Amino acid sequence: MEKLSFKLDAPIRAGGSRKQAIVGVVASGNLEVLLERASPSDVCTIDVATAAHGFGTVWEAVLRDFVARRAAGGLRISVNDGGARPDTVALRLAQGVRMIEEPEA
Amino acid sequence: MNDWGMQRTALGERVTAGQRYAKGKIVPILSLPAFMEAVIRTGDRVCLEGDNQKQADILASALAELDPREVCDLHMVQSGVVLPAHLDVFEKGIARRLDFSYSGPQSGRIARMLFGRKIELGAVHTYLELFARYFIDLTPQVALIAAVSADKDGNLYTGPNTEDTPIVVEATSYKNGLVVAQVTEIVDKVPRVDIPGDLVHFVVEAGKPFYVEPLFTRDPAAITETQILTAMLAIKGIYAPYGVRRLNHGIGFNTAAIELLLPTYGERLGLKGKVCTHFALNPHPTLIPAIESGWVEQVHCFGSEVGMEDYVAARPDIFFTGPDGSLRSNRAFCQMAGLYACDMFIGSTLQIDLKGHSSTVTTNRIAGFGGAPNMGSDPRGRRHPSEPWLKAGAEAAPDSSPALRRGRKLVVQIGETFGDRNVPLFVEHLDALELARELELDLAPVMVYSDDVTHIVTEEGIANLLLCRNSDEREQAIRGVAGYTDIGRARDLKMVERLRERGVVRRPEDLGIDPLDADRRLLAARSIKDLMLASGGLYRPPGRFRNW
Amino acid sequence: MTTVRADAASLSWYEASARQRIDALIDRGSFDEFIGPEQRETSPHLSIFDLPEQFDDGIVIGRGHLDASSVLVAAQEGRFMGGALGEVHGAKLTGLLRAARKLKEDVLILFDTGGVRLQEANAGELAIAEIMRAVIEVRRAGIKVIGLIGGRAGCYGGGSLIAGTCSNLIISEQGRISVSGPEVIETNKGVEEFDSRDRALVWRTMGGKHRYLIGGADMFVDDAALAFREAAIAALQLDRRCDLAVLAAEQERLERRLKRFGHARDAVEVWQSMGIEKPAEIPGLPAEEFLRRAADKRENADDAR
Amino acid sequence: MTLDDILAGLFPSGIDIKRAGTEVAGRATLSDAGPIHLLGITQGSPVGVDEAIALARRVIEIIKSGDRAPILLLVDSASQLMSRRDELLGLNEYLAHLAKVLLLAEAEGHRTVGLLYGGSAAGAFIATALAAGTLVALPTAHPVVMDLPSMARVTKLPIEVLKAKAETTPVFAPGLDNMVRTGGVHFVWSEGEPLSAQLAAVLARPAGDDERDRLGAARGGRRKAAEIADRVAAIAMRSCTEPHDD
Repeated sequence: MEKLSFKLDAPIRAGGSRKQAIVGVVASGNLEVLLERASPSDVCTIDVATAAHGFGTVWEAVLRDFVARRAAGGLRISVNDGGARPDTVALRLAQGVRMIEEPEA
Repeated sequence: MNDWGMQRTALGERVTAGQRYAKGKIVPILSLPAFMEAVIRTGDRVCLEGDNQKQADILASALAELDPREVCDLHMVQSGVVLPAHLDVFEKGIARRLDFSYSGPQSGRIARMLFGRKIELGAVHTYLELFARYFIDLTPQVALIAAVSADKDGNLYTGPNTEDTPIVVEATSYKNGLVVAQVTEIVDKVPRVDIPGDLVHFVVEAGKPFYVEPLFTRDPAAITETQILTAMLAIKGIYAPYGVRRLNHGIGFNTAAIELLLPTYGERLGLKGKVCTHFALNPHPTLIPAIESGWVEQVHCFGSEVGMEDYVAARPDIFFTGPDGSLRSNRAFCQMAGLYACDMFIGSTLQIDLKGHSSTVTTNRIAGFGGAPNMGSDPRGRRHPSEPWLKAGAEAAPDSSPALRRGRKLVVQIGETFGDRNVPLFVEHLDALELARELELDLAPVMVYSDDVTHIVTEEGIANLLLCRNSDEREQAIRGVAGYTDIGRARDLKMVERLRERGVVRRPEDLGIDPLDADRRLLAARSIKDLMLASGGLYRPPGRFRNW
Repeated sequence: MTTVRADAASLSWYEASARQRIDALIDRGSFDEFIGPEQRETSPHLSIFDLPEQFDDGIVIGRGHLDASSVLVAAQEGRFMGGALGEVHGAKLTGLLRAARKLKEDVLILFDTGGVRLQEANAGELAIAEIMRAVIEVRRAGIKVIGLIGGRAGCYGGGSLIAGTCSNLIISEQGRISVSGPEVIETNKGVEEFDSRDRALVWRTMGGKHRYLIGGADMFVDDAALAFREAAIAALQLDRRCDLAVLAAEQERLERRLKRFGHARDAVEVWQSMGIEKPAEIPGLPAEEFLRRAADKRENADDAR
Repeated sequence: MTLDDILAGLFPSGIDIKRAGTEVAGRATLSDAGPIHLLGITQGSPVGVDEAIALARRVIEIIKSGDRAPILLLVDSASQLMSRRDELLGLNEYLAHLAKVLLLAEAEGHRTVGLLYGGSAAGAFIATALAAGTLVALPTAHPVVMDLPSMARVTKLPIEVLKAKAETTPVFAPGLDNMVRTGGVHFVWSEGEPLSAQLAAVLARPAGDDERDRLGAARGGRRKAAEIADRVAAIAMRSCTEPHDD
């Protein structure tokens, strides 16, 4: 497993009030994304444990775009990755942000 | 005095030789080896029927069992190199030269044998080209074909999988070639005469059906959210604005997703009747929901598809069927239809370079072309107008005189930026170039040339290459939809943004599509079982696709 | 009482994740997860094999309301390591069952498992033994343990033995119950014994319809979350014991099955000897028509499980 | 030790036992008190539907007798029978049924003691030895949940690598020591001591709750299971606002 950590400026603050959200499963070509609230609200930290070695620069590119486009400020994101492709990673991250913004039941 | 009937005489000798092992036209299967040795001569040009679907498998095995001391130096001219026996004939020294079109499952072995100089390669063709050459300079002296049944006079019923048989027989039999058919059974009266007995010299009763590969079955259960997103982009960003009604689809999961989105997403966009009404297409199981919900008016087929026979027979308003009720497919005619009568081809590929050339060749594999290059090319001989064709032509050359402007066929490559095992779709150089160098081929095996492709669709968006005015724009438009591949990450951000403003690159959000809406629940069928149920039980998928 | 409907329209049980299944099964918003993913109670053993972990170790447990009654729920995630049981995964279910016994709350187990997780095989095997014992103890305390089977991974290996201890089983056509998987039989006994690539054979031997017909499952539902929900609500209304009378009845039931069908080579023969009309058509039938043909013909396991 | 040696050592005063194929069933008298029921699966044979139902029938008869005498379950089996027929007939129900009747016997007052003296594996192990209230083993026992060649095939790791990993943890590799350390086997008997006395000692312990996860924790082979199970139970109790009275 390769572990990667990122602390990125995230200009858009995550909305909603849920404490956490989780999407996806760890399987071949898939990943799970756990999102939790953390401060400060203009930073997003992301910890990745991935089965695919040597894709650090791709992860960074995907994550930078993600924090620039989506409301990820104030989130601590933890990823367990089963070797997902970048498009799947981007999709799960976006799904995670949508879920944590959903109104609480 | 010239003898103008030497070929006819030679045919007569073959027939006489063959009759020693036959009762009338019927060759008992036990006599097949001796029969084959009697009718096939060293140096013959032989067409062994077989494409990406049906196979004259019994005759292929019999050919591979010939003694190379008796028969050798054959020149094989055949659509498909698919069965192990197809290459065994070269391995054993029975055949020497090969002209073909498609290799599929033998693509690795054929490459190794070419490297090892076990095969003298004529050329890799498209189906239509090879068929064309059957009538000019590659006319077979012997054709070994496959049918469902025959009567004692040699009339053949080829059933739903007629495919290449008529054109092979036409080219061989009318030019003094010998035609031998394997059939499942001999019957008193065939259900319909697909090939007249006059053209068939011998028939072998195989006792079992010829092999057919279910090549066009895509399990909806395997369609991913990303593929659904690409399908949404294609429907909303290409089908809708061009009003594409006459088209051909490739066999990938992206196009299967499109077929399954028509009755749901397409319906919501109000596109029913406005797009996808006429197809040159095999009977894809994933097309069932669209047919059942009234989207599709007519489909002509290259071949059939395993398990779709009863469904097709029950929908004669949609498909071409014979008086016996079953499908009539014809590869040559359908290729012609795809080339000249369709306004769009959309399919997947394995590699796209910065110019937009695409190829399904990977190192050490020669998969051949099949029909894709004919589908995926702009026919310069086309003269009839249609809305999509004219619109595409106008986009490509807005300043030219409308009355003198050629239209353009829409040739769309669709795929995810990364394929299986994280292999990028976009590359600096096609593997096909390396292969051509190693095999000393004159041409790199390119599936769709850069000047034919009009659009590239990935989950990142649509690149409309018709709107690019120079090679820089073209390259950046391609990079612009190449996502996180090395090619994509090296894009010129500013230039891509400018292209986006001009609509050359369109992102999902530019089309009002939220990637988060790409949900499997949009699929009109999510499993093979759903397809079976949608067909009212008429679709009978092969066992390996079932989960019930 | 008004029924609180879950948001389950058109959700395929087979395709859904463990969390989606719970969301669709339980009254909306009522689920309270125990040891959720934020606790990061992952398997301590997968790293030995350099394999990725999942924060919930492939099982979601907690409490929710089903049609306004409080129930304990466990859902296996069939896509993570095939839903296989390891130490943490198993212990979460064991703990839930032990709590159920004390609290007298009914339990729903959403099976989706290939059995023991081989990277922690001993721990997984023992977890299964512990879970089975806990199920029986729960049932003897008068509490129901209802199994729901219809996931991608099926219900195989030790998971199928746990299912065999449940008071009631709800299954869809996609659900499969079997101790040895098709590949395992083929690998050990040869393709002549079992061709694992013949998926029609797999389903007709192990699938939901066959299990329902022979009494290996009690309720047959469509592959839809709402159908599972309605069946689970109905199952909660039933009275199920686990005493000598019930197990003696099960003994009789299973002996009778051997007598009636022990010589059958294929499921279709079994269905034929049950008197099912046109048995070869069974796999292709939609649920409603299947249930019609099964009625009065299938083996019933009520009060004998 | 052969089965005969074991039986002689356990019951010096003799036994009444029937053998049918690979199954044994019978009765004996304990050295210090009352009768004990014997049954077992022997000769390293697989357990299919036929074997499981026969054993279960015997257990039900014992429970019906109402004598509350202990049951000694002798186990030397293979895995479950891997066959199309057995799965067609619902092998899972037969194995689960066998486990259930054993658990029922314990609950109805029969002490159940499993004696693993040979092999056992996978589903057969769960349905027999692991369904006993107490599981003891002789040093010759060799339980296997998953054999290393199969593991190597699935994990695509060489057997040598798996063996090396097995040195660091008892959690996956076959063998008695690993099963003891993970808590599956309560006691390993000594072949040097009289077996009858060792059996008497086991029977003298009161029946109780499932303690295998605690044993696994105490022996260091399964450190998390008991703690997790306890935590789940505690959370469930704490968060239970409206327990049913039922």
